[in-house]
Amino acid sequence: MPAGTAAVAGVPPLARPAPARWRGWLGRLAPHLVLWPPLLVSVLHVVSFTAYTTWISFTPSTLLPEYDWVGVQNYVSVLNSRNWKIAYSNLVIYGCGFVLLTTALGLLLAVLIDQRIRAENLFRTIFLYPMAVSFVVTGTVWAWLLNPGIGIQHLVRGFGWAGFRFDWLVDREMAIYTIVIAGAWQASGFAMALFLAGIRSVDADLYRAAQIDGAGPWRIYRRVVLPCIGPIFIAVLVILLQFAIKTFDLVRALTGGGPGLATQLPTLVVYDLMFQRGLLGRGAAAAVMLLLSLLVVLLPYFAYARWRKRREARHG
Amino acid sequence: MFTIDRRGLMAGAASLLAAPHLARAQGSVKPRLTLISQWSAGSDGAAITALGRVFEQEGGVWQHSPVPGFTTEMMNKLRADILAGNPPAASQLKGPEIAAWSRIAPTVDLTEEVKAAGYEEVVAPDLAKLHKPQGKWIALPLQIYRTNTLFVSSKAMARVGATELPTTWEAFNALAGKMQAEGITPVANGGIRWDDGMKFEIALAGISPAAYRKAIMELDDDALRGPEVLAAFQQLRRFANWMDPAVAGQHYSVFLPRFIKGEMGMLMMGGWAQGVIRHNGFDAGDYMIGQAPVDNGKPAFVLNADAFIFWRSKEPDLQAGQKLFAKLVMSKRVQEMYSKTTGSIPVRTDMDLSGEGWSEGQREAARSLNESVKANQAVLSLAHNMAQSNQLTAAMIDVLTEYVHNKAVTPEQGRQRLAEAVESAR
Amino acid sequence: MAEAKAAALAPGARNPLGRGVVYAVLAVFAVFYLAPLVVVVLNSVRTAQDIGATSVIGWPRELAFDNFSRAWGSYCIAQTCAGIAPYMWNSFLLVVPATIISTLLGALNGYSVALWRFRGDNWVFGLVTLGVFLPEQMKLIPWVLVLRELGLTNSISGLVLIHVVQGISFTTLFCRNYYVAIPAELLKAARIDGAGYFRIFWRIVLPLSPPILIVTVIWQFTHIWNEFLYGVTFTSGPQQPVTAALIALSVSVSEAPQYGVQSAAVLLAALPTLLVYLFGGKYFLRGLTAGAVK
Amino acid sequence: MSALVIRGVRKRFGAQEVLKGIDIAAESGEFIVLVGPSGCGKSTLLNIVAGLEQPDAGDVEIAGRVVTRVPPKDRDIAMVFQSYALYPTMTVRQNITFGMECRGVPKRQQAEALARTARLLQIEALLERKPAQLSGGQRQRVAMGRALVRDPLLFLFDEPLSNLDAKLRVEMRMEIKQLHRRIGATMVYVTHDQIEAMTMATRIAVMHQGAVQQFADPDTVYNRPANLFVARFMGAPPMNTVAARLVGGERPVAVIGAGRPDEIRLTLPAEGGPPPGWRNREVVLGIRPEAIAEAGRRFGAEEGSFSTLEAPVEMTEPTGAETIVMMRLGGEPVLGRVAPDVRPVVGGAARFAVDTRRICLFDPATEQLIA
Repeated sequence: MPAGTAAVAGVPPLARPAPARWRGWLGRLAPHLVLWPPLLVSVLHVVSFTAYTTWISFTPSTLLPEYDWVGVQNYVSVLNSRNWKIAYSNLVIYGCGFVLLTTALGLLLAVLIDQRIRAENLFRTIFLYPMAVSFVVTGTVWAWLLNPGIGIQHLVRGFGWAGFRFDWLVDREMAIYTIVIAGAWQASGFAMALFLAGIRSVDADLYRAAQIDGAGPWRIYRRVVLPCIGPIFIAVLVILLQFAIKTFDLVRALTGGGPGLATQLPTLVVYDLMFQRGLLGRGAAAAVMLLLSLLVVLLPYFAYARWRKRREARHG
Repeated sequence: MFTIDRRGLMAGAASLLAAPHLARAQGSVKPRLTLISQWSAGSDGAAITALGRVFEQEGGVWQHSPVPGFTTEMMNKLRADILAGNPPAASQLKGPEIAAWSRIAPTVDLTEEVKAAGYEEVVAPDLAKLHKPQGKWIALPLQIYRTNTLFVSSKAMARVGATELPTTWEAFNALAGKMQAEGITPVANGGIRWDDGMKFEIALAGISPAAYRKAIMELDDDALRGPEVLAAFQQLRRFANWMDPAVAGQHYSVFLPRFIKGEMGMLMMGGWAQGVIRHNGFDAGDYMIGQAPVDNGKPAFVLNADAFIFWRSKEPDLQAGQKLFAKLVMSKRVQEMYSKTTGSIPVRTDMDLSGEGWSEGQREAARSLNESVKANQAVLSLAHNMAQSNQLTAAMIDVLTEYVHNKAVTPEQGRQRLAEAVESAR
Repeated sequence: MAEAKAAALAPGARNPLGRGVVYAVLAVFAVFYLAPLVVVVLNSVRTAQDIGATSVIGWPRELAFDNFSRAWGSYCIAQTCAGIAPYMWNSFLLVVPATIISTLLGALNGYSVALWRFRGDNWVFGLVTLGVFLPEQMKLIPWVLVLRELGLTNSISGLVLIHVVQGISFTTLFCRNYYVAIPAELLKAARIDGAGYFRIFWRIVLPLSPPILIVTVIWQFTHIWNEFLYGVTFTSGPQQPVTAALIALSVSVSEAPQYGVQSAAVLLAALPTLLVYLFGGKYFLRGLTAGAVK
Repeated sequence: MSALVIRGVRKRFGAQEVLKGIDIAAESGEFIVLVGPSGCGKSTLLNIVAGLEQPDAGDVEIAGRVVTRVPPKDRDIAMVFQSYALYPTMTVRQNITFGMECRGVPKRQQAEALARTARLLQIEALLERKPAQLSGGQRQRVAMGRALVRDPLLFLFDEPLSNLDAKLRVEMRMEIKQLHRRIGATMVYVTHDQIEAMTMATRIAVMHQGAVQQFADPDTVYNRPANLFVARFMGAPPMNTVAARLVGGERPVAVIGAGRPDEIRLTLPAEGGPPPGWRNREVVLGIRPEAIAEAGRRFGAEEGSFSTLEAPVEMTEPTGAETIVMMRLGGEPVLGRVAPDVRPVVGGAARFAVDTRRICLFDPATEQLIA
């Protein structure tokens, strides 16, 4: 469709361009001088450290880095080791258990706290404080509490319930779940904070509308509020998953990977190979595989984020 | 990244250049020592502090950087310092790791000093070997612990009516059986990796020190698949069955109260446990102490020793400090002072422990060491990283700790897995 | 808005039983969350003999408050008998600059990525974000090499550098997510008013930032304060952070753990972070509500 | 000299071409309104004028200077936004003076300008408040003040009234118009509200799908819309557009619903009629509702310039000032405006007068106005 003819007729010929000024040029450059260094530093740190580790994983490095090439030998021996197999299957169990339990706890606590309770501040602080304390410390205390001989089992039996059993910590099959419990104890406060933030930012009109529709409080949460905070679920899941994958201090303080090898996790294997056994190359191979598993989690998230952005762009 | 090598070379060249000036420099500089260890608190901390004071009395400058935490953290620190081209003058390091680490950075040849002090003659030969990997002394052992020490709760003994420590595994098993019948948990333990590994080494060394030497120290495949190793796995299974199933992942000291009360019978632990028991407010009458059972009737000694490795330095004051420090570490005076503080026994086999300040346990252990050396029954501890490099040790302990906690694994399978772990880790 | 929601969702108004259940459940959870803290607090006033002779979990037979004074000022760690006080000071020297710098740079980065769009900004942001996920064990050796080249080994400044660089990933992530919620028109208005990159940041974006800055400051502060691996590896002796001193107090192979003093030290060392959460918790939540989580 | 010239501006976001070559020129002191449905590209065009976005092709010229590559702050413009974009952390005073502060205007001069503007907009009492403490109308004034205080070459408005309630919107509309008259500055105003466009503009640019459909004064846009889009977009209710066939000899006659029993024949005026080539062809008739009234209305014209017809009434909508009648002409639904006191019976038939002078003819193929 042609543009209005009147407009074309009214447009006068080109005027001369404004002279370029060096001050303007400098003014435009200055932001870049500030903008780029911190960005580049953090990008470089990620890229170069990852690349370096990948490189080391193909070398015969032991106590110190060496720079010969041995191909995929390190990967083969890591993949064949019992430790790694156990650690990896543990990561799946722990990852799922930790994320589910923490999300559920966080959500429950957030909903409870959202009931306009008294002493909200106190409860919130109680649930949040585990984030503030190092696991180097609390892991030891949890090891006592979960130990059947001195902890919860012992105490409950002391109250007279002689048949009470809670000995997961020393049970090879169940020990990994004690890590889940302690992990959830630490991180669920954070999940709670995120959920609570989400719940509180839902439009009040929605509550009114749901109320007029005759929905009770729990139905309002289930059908109206939670669907609204879908993006927060994604954020919580991603943050928790990276917590799960990076879990290290917790296991080291709580079980040290035991009983036996029952609670090994990939980060422990990486650290153990690199620094305990002095096999940098092999440890680097394990680290690279850990990162690859991270990508398995992150790529779907990025794909989702992209899809959401596209969808918003379409509707906006 | 050739800079590491280049720096190493430069440091080496610099020290060569510096050498002619050494004599003159030594006269004028104040000896200085930079040292990394993990001894930061408790009696370990007290002992190293006392050593530092002696060093200062001798005119030295003492710069000790304790790296708290696990041994791994100390190694990380050492690695970081070596990579940075700035290793300490000396650092705590033990066992075969001395040889491994000596390959990545230049060390100091202490052979002259050792010869001058006559140290080699008074050190157990297996131990000496660890500290001179290429035939030259580059590290010095400081103190020794016996890991195959048996503690028995007096109260538990009284309940079963026993008075003597068991000297063979048969007697041990019989006593344990009696305790179990009395409702006592026969074996007190923690359940951490090294604790599990230690039980195996105590069993095997008691069954046959010779087999221990061949299988664990020399990694002889036939010995690893031999009957003694199988017997040790069987004994380890018995231990596991006698432990409190509720115990895992804890430091052994957490259960000392139950041990002293007689709820737990026997504790297999290094000599250092004496200090811990004393510290918790119990006294020597609460337990009996002796060598863990050895079936052939002769003393056997599973040896764990701490040592210092000396890193080459180009600064004359550090070089002077290293010489002074070496002299002190080898001296009777320092070894006595050190062992008295920590509860260990001296490295020197020519020391008199009859004097005041030594405990009966220490005297017994020192005697045992001498006799074990003579009987060729002094062996190096696996669980405490004395027998093999960290990598091999870790691979072997993986098998042992899993075996202790997974009763579905048979002794035959345990032996098989151990041999395989050694094979693949080599 | 709060009013309206409360009206809709306060079951107690009509149903006192429901209200009681809410409090009961919260109380049960509070016990679960507080249990470890209670154990530490109890141990901190028990004597070593008390703990050693009974159990690590239990009521104090007698109150040993001197655990605190010993832990603070006289217990021997690493040859100096000055307690954890000097280490606390080290941690402050480390945490305060690292937190401030990483937060400011993160704000600047977040501002650049979110509001000052440029070609490839999504890629840059993606890579920066990836830094949040890298396990620190993996980065130990590369950091050794970097610090060596910069000549910053064994110094608190080296540690500050590490925490700043690693912290930027996190702070950028949170600030960026907060800043994308700032209306674009506000920035257009500022540009037409003649404000440039810096002035927009200082006069418009930064004054809007307190909620998110509180979130990042709290996060950075607690993470750096509690960090142990780098702290031990990259500093030595008298420069070590308080986590190193805590570890020095804890279990070693041949030592009887000093649980009483250790627990007191743990409480003292955790005090700054606990206080930060206690007083900053409200703002933390507010910051998250204000858009950090989108 | 032209105050603003937009020449051949094109912009594309990804695969979507948002502006397909825009040419507009505004004389000094003009009030140009860019109007169009959402997504037509009008806001993008305004952003390009402001320098907030770069065109892919074409130039922008302000007061004779090509500013296409000049950053916004150096274009000497001011802008009022839909959301007002007041800086939430600054007081009203700071909001208004921020632009001068950025340009380093001396404090005294700033204070004078502030006082003048505040007086003009009657916001002196609000100066120390934060935006959150202001009502919608007050925020709007402050946003205006921020623009006015600088006395720029060009004012840009981006739907500044759409967040106000109806009453306030009418008031502010008047105020802005008076303001324009008083200060005589050149203004470019973006809106999707055609009433705002009609009431305020000296010239209107109607935009649709990234192109200017018509750029003319309000009367022309209203009475002689350049194409069917403009016809249907401007006016409330909009122009009726019905298919018809042109027949007749000397005076053209438009036949609606030809061949039907209720076919309608409208005789068009001779002068200004369609070119002869259009005889016996299909066209689209554009009839403003106000050109259809109760029978007997003369539209202030001579006999013969209007026709009278009878049509079935389907619905009436009394608004108070008038009554909107929905009827059928030759089967096509058509709206008419009758006097408020006229109430045709729904379901029955009534007689209406049509001002045939105001009928526009469009080419059904190109949708462009014929002649």
